[in-house]
Amino acid sequence: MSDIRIKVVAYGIARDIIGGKEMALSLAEGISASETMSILKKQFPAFDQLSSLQLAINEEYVADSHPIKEGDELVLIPPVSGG
Amino acid sequence: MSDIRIKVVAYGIARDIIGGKEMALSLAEGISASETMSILKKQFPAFDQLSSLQLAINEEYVADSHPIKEGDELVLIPPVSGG
Amino acid sequence: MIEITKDRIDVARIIAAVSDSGAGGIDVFIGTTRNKTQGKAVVKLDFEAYEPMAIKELQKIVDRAKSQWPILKYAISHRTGVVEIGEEAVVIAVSTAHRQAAFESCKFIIDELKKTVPIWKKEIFEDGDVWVAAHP
Amino acid sequence: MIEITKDRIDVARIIAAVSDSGAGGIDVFIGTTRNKTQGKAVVKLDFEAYEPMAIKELQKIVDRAKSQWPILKYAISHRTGVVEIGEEAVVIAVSTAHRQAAFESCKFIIDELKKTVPIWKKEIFEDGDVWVAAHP
Repeated sequence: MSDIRIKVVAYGIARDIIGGKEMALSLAEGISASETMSILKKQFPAFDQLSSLQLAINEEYVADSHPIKEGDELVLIPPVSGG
Repeated sequence: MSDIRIKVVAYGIARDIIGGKEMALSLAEGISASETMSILKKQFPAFDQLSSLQLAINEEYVADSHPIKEGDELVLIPPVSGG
Repeated sequence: MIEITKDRIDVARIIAAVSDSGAGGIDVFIGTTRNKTQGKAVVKLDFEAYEPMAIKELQKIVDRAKSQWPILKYAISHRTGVVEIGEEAVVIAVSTAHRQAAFESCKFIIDELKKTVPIWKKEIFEDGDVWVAAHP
Repeated sequence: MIEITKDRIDVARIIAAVSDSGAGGIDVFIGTTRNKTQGKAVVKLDFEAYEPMAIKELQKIVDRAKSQWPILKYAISHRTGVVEIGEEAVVIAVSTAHRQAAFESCKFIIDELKKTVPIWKKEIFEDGDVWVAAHP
């Protein structure tokens, strides 16, 4: 199975946790959003301590089952606190 | 029984009904607010068509039984519509 | 702060009056003059107040609000005289530590104002005028 | 009108944006920076937004509000970057023909904003800082 390469973009505390605004990630083809999240949580255990962590692609929240594709820009959305 | 003299002050539509801002009124001593109201309604039947008509003395709403005294300034409060 | 004024209300001034370093939320209600009522075109409004009593009644409403919500600061300005379409007839601002209390107390104040405060609104049409809510 | 801005929010401009000759009521919510949180002194706040998505999510909230209440005009401005104590972090204004809808829709917008819009607030204390609501 070939690999896909995506970009992970982080905001708020997620940026502090990955130690930067962006990182590149190599994933197995056909992987879902939630599976990708598991990989990120293994690499950065601090994510497990957050109240929530959602993923967005193309400026929209994505469901757990959403398939990740080559070139996707995956945005990590830690608990929001605007207002 | 001696008479008392009071001043009646009118706002809003009540002013239109009595045809002026103020009028003098002679009343029997010991008369109540509601009895005074009845006299005013007899003199100005248009008051009976209002949704409500309250009385105030010394910048406070008064109860029906409130005794009217010599020199009182009785303010006619038609339905309020501020805001 | 409670005032009745013949001048146009400066909303920024009313908001500044409730500014507080402990405030997390400010709710501001602005009652403006609508261009129609029940489908009929309104040219302008004319407000009349029994001023000293109106101030007293507004203070009573504020006191009741303060007993129900932790209000930091409040400001109420009601205009009298002619108010043109789109202009402010009343501005109410409340600051609180948390927003829910700001919304609820501001709404309470305008709701009660309309019930008890001796202020009267006359709607002026092209062909006459009417004292609002006077008749059933 | 929906905007995310690094500049101080001019509340009068936001209110002017919802002015409407058919409006009977305007409700304005101003979220301000409190000087303390859970008893601890806050020096300032620092807001970060994922801007294009924040605008999209705000638009979705407005669309939901419009399906529930007859909104004439709305304006939402959220600030990013450092916000000093007492300054506005967010201003929301809604104009409607009748006041009840203005209160309810304005409250709905700020309540939903806090749930779904990708904006993050960092509270800065004398001895450190914390991302608000990040941890349980």
